[in-house]
Amino acid sequence: MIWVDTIIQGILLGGLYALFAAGLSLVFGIMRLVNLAHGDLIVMGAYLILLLVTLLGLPPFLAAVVAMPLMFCIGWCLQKFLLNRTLGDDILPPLLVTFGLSVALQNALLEGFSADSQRLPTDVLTTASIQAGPISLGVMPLLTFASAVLVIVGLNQLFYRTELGRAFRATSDDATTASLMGIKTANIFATATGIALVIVTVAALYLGLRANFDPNIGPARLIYAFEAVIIGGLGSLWGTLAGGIIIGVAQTLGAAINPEWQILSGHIAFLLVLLVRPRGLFPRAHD
Amino acid sequence: MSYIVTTQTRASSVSAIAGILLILMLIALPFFAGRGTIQDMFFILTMLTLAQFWNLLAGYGGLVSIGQQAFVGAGAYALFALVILGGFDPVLAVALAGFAALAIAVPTAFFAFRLNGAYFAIGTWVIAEVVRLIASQWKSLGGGTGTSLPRDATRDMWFVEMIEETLGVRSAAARDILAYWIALVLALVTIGGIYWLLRTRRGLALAAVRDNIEAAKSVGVDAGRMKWMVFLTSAFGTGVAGALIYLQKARISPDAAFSVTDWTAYVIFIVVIGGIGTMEGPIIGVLVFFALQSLLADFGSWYLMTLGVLAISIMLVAPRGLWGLVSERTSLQLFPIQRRLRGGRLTTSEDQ
Amino acid sequence: MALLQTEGLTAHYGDFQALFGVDIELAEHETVAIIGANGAGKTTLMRSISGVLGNAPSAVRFDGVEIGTLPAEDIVSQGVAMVPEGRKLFPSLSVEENLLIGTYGRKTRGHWNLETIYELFPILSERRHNPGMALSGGQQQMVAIGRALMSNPRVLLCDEISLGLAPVVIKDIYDAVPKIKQAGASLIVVEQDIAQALAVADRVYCMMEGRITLTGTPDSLSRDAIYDAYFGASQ
Amino acid sequence: MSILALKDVSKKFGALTVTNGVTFDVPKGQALGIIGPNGAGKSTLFNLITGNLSADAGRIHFQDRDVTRVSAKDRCLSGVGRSFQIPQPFEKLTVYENLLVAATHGCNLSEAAVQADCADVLEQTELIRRANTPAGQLSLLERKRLELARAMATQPNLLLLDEIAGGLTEGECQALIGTIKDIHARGVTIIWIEHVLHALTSVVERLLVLDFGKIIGIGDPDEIMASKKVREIYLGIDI
Amino acid sequence: QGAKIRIGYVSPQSGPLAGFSEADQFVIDGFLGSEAGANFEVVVKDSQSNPNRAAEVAKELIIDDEIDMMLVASTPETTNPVATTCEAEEIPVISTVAPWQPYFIGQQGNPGDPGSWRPFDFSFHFFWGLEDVISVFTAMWGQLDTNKQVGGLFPNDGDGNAWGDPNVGFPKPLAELGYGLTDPGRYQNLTDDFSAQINAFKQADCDIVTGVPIPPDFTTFWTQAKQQGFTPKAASIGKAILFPQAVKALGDQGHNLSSEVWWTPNHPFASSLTGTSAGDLAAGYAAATGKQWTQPIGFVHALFEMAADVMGRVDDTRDPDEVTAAIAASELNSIVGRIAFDGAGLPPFAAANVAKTPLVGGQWRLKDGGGYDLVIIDNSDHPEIPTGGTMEAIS
Ligand SMILES: Nc1ncnc2c1ncn2[C@@H]1O[C@H](COP(=O)(O)OP(=O)(O)OP(=O)(O)O)[C@@H](O)[C@H]1O
Ligand SMILES: Nc1ncnc2c1ncn2[C@@H]1O[C@H](COP(=O)(O)OP(=O)(O)OP(=O)(O)O)[C@@H](O)[C@H]1O
Ligand SMILES: [Mg+2]
Ligand SMILES: [Mg+2]
Repeated sequence: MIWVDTIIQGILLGGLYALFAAGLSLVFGIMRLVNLAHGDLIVMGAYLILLLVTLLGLPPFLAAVVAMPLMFCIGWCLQKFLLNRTLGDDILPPLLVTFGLSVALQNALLEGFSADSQRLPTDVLTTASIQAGPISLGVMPLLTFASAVLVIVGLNQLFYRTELGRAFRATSDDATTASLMGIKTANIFATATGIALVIVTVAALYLGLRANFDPNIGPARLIYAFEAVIIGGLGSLWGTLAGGIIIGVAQTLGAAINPEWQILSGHIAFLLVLLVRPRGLFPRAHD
Repeated sequence: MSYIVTTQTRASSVSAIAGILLILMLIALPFFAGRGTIQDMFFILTMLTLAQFWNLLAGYGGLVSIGQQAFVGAGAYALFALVILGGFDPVLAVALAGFAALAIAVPTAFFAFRLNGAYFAIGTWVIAEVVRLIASQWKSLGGGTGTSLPRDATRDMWFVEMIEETLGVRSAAARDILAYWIALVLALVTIGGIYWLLRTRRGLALAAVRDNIEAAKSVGVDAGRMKWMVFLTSAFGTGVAGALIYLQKARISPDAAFSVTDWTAYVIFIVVIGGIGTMEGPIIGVLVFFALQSLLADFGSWYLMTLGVLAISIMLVAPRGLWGLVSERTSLQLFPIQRRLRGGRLTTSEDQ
Repeated sequence: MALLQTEGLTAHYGDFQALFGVDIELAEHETVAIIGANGAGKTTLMRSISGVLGNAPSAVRFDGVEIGTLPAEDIVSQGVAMVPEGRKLFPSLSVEENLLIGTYGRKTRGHWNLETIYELFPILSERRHNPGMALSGGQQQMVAIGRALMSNPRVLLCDEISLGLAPVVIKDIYDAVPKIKQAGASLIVVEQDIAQALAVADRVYCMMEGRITLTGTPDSLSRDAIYDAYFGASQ
Repeated sequence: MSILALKDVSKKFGALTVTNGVTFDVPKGQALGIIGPNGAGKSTLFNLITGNLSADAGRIHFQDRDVTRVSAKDRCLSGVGRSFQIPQPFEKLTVYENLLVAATHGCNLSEAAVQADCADVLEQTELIRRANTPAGQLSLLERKRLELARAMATQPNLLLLDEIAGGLTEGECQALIGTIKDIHARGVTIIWIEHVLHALTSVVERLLVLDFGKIIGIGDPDEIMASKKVREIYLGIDI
Repeated sequence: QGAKIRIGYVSPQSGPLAGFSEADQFVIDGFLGSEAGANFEVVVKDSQSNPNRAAEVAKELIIDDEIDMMLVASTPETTNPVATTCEAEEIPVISTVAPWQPYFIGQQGNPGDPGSWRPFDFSFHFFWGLEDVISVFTAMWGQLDTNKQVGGLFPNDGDGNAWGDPNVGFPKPLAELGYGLTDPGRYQNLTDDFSAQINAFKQADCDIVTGVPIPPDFTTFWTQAKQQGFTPKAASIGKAILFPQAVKALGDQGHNLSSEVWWTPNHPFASSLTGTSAGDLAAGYAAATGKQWTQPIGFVHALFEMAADVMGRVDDTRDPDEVTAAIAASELNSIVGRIAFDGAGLPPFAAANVAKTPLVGGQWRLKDGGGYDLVIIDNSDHPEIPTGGTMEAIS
């Protein structure tokens, strides 16, 4: 039974990672932008929610909803005025710029909010659980997983059912030709990053509810998010979810053998998948 | 009608003479400079070495790795293992540490060369994490806690006594001077070696692969071997530099030795700020980085914020780095590698 | 007055100069062909007009307005659409989606919409839900043309629309040209197939090494003159 | 004795079959011309022969050795030289250095040993005055010359030329023909893709016509040119 | 009068450990303003919570600022690189706020081989040790009725490795006192899932949890434990619930968590510098910064008390050997209790370098209006420190 529990907990953990990764996947998939500041943006989102909670007395979920449009604007401007200028064949400029952003953001948060670890106010929901036979499942992890699935379903709808989604795909395929079709690619990219930051807000909400956060906690999560995106395959959102679950399950299984192996087994799972499939599980047919 | 080939330019002859003078001065530095200067120079030289190797990898080899900390850490851990567990002399251990980095680099390359671009970058990062996690299971070197070099080991290091006597300094200062000289040799060998490489036919091949890999293959360049060569060379040099740095720190822990920020992010910062793909870039970059650090480091988070903002602004304003700005304006080259054909039908007036 | 006009147009790829002061003109309802050997700079010219490559403001003038510095997406909105060389369909999009991209973010009024495009190329209507890349080369070319038409342009730039197609298919494609003209558009057609170019155009420019070397109406140009302009004269 | 033999070679890009069961061989020392409409798969065929692309099916033999799975670099070392249709210079290197890469690596010689040869090739291809110019600054014609020069610098037994005559003046064209004939006279086997037919036919002894990745004719140039199918598919017009 | 005495001080003012250093400025200002402090100049450096940086700034202080003595505080990640550097540079150093085992053993070449351990010549440390935590924790647990099954949550870092160490850590003494310890193994910090540990503790039917996780990890663990139905009677945790903000982050779930207590405003000690009592110091801090007091305040203060005391007893403050001898001879009644390097309560190998300060046990109690109070509930080892209640089981 413990093994079943271990795997289920791993899957739920995978949901969290997928949620961390979904925004990254969107940005990486559409513009091949390696955003090293993604983790810090999540932390920034968490602080924003915290601010709304303390200043306006909103419950965290509502605060997250209020934060979303704000985060969208931040993402939009970030892309439009900064990141767009680094896009191109060379991966170094975005790497260095987002690294600079990450360092600057971390320390700005440190100045603004101090190093104290914070958490969003919790209620009974935080520790509530559902009994499924001998296994008890936390409501919060279930909610996290459900949100991850919802986000991915939502993004897929957006991608495959709307005009904007069409423009996303076209721009991602070939930005030059897309501009010949009258698509303002700079704005498309900005919108994509805006949406990514809306997803970041959802991730931030769960980050802040499940445990403490402080200004420096971002980068530690970034690597799992990247792993999920890459083993999922470039641009495949379901792949990102699968990637998150693989890493989550590998971690809990590794931990069940010995906690020393927990994080290591996540990484090793990542390396193994790439060894077998260098372009991830669900790569795009063309590239 | 016979042709000759040269690489010298007038600027380069001047800079060669200036370079020799500078090197002589650097060698003699401990005779007249204080310990503070020696310390600063040690920092500059080791960071410069790391930067030159990363530049070789990314700037000349097109391999953008963000996992160089794996080799710094491997070298450093090898040093501690050899000294503490193997009883080696630290100076010898520093030299051997490069092989530990090589031992890690071979499987890393085998894996990472299957990946491209961003995948390669993230892949190397994850591998470095794996190496870190494995190092933190190495119980006899303190596991996640880390460990310190025993004082006896560094006190009785080769050459230290000699330096103490000749220069009449305390043992701690003598160790600094020894480390400085090793760092100087390492940096000079690195710069000289890379410069030499770039001037051989392998250097040409490297440039060809970077410019156009398909065409390079079609004229018989072994692109795969170039990649291996560059990757392994940088790993070796990075490992030695890592060992040297930690000989000076005398204390190691996995988080410190495998820090992606300290050993890769800052190194990337140095190279890119200075100008990637040039020999001069890392030199400028490391000086800028050092200046920033000495001016601002006491301001804590404001220093780091400045560093971040600076990285962003330079990338946007001068994507080819500070040296790029200089050489665009002046077409100055301190390390000329271009071969120029002269003589025959190329009289001086015609050649441009 | 010319509808579209370039004046002293130059273009560079890094250090390499691909165009050296190109002057061409296109009148309303006219079809102009541009011919020239491989690498003469035809595609570069098209890319410069359509805004993919930047220019001096006055280098390109459309309907009296200087559009040389406008980005590609604004030039489309002005009414200059391009069928790029090599078709460049979006692989992630179906045929219909590829067509719809042509109207992204704009409500254009005019003759061309999904229906009329399917009328023009009936075969596309059958394959509308297929991925664009699953089509044959000729069909892909039809999608590329349709996609550009969806924005109801006043000027349509066609870069080697016969490239790599069998003669029969080429005929199908070129059959559409008169219908496109009829709907009110002016065309610039880049062609390597000289016969085809001469057949369809009101006027011909011949390019060599980034310069216009010859211009005239198809009748006025002798084969020899074209030959010389095309490959350089021996004299 | 044939220097190159292809048997049932095929290549697909996604759903598109670009090379479709191509079989032919080239006797040592022959000059073979390849013609065909744009997109027929001529350049792709070259990429398959040089190893820049790997074949999906079929076998390729070079000098009696199966090279189907051999890398581009090893094929070059064993004597396959090529030019690219779209010039692919090493842009940051000078013209002379471009040749130096090819000569030192393609023949596995030291720089000193090839210096004179490279200068020779530069003189032959009229590039000598541009020797110290970065290749990225060359004009199109110079780039095409560089393609030829670089291929020659590897001292190939089999030289593959992809559309190097396009856009030349008549005088230049004659000079080029002369150069190629010289190379051929030295015993180098040549395969030449060219749209400028008169240049092609003045050099080659055999002509191959490709359409939709298939060989639709191979043989004596005059016979091929006379065949109705070829006229219909390829020539279309009669300049 | 000559130049002032130069003291170097390294602490993590930015980065994840910055919480430890919040009172630094307040304490240093107080020190410099005091009568004894007037002779001193304090050069403060930030380790950025980074061991590499800590070693670097230590070198700078020694070489560029030419300090006479080094002070360093807060976690082995800060104290060890600085002490190692000072030892190599032969500069006297006093450190605190790290249990002495990770400090002492962590700086030995081979931590696994006690035979190879050597005392230091220039490094001194005052704090308590694991034996004190164990004694305090077991005394607290003894106040409850439990099945004596303990689950251990030890990360793979300086503290965790020491706590879980079979020689010097929890396992041996717990076994001697009849406790069963379930230790699943060393996990990495910033782990996102503790199901493995929770399952192991559930299987072993643990009534008690102990360990030294970092705050976010403990929150994750504790929340998951509740979700997965694991409810121990006692949870005695080091480090993670040191600061009131960290407990507050647990929402209502922090009630009755217990911890070792090194210093509170109720400790019956006073500053040797100014005579200020512990309570007044804390109140002064609260008044000056508007923040709740934290335990490191007393210890950082005591560091500077040591500096004043030691330097008051030497003739040539620039002579490292003389300063070192003076430190070794210290006997100071400071705001954290008596500090003397007399080896009391220590094994012989550490006797020369370590002085122990008192440790008691406390529990966080939810206040009516929200927020938590730290109540001392066990003082069996140091009866001079008053208790404010008795151990309560977690409901
Ligand atoms: N992206 C690019 N970078 C560098 N050079 C380029 C680029 N695109 C084209 N060129 C060069 O510019 C010149 C003109 O190219 P262009 O594509 O305009 O010719 P074209 O007349 O359209 O030829 P084709 O008939 O082959 O399509 C050529 O020498 C080509 O190599
Ligand atoms: N890397 C590739 N990926 C996908 N399709 C390709 C690729 N290379 C070539 N093609 C396609 O294969 C077909 C044949 O191309 P190829 O370049 O071999 O033609 P060609 O006969 O050389 O034409 P040209 O006379 O224009 O040079 C074309 O339709 C082209 O679009
Ligand atoms: Mg073209
Ligand atoms: Mg071709």
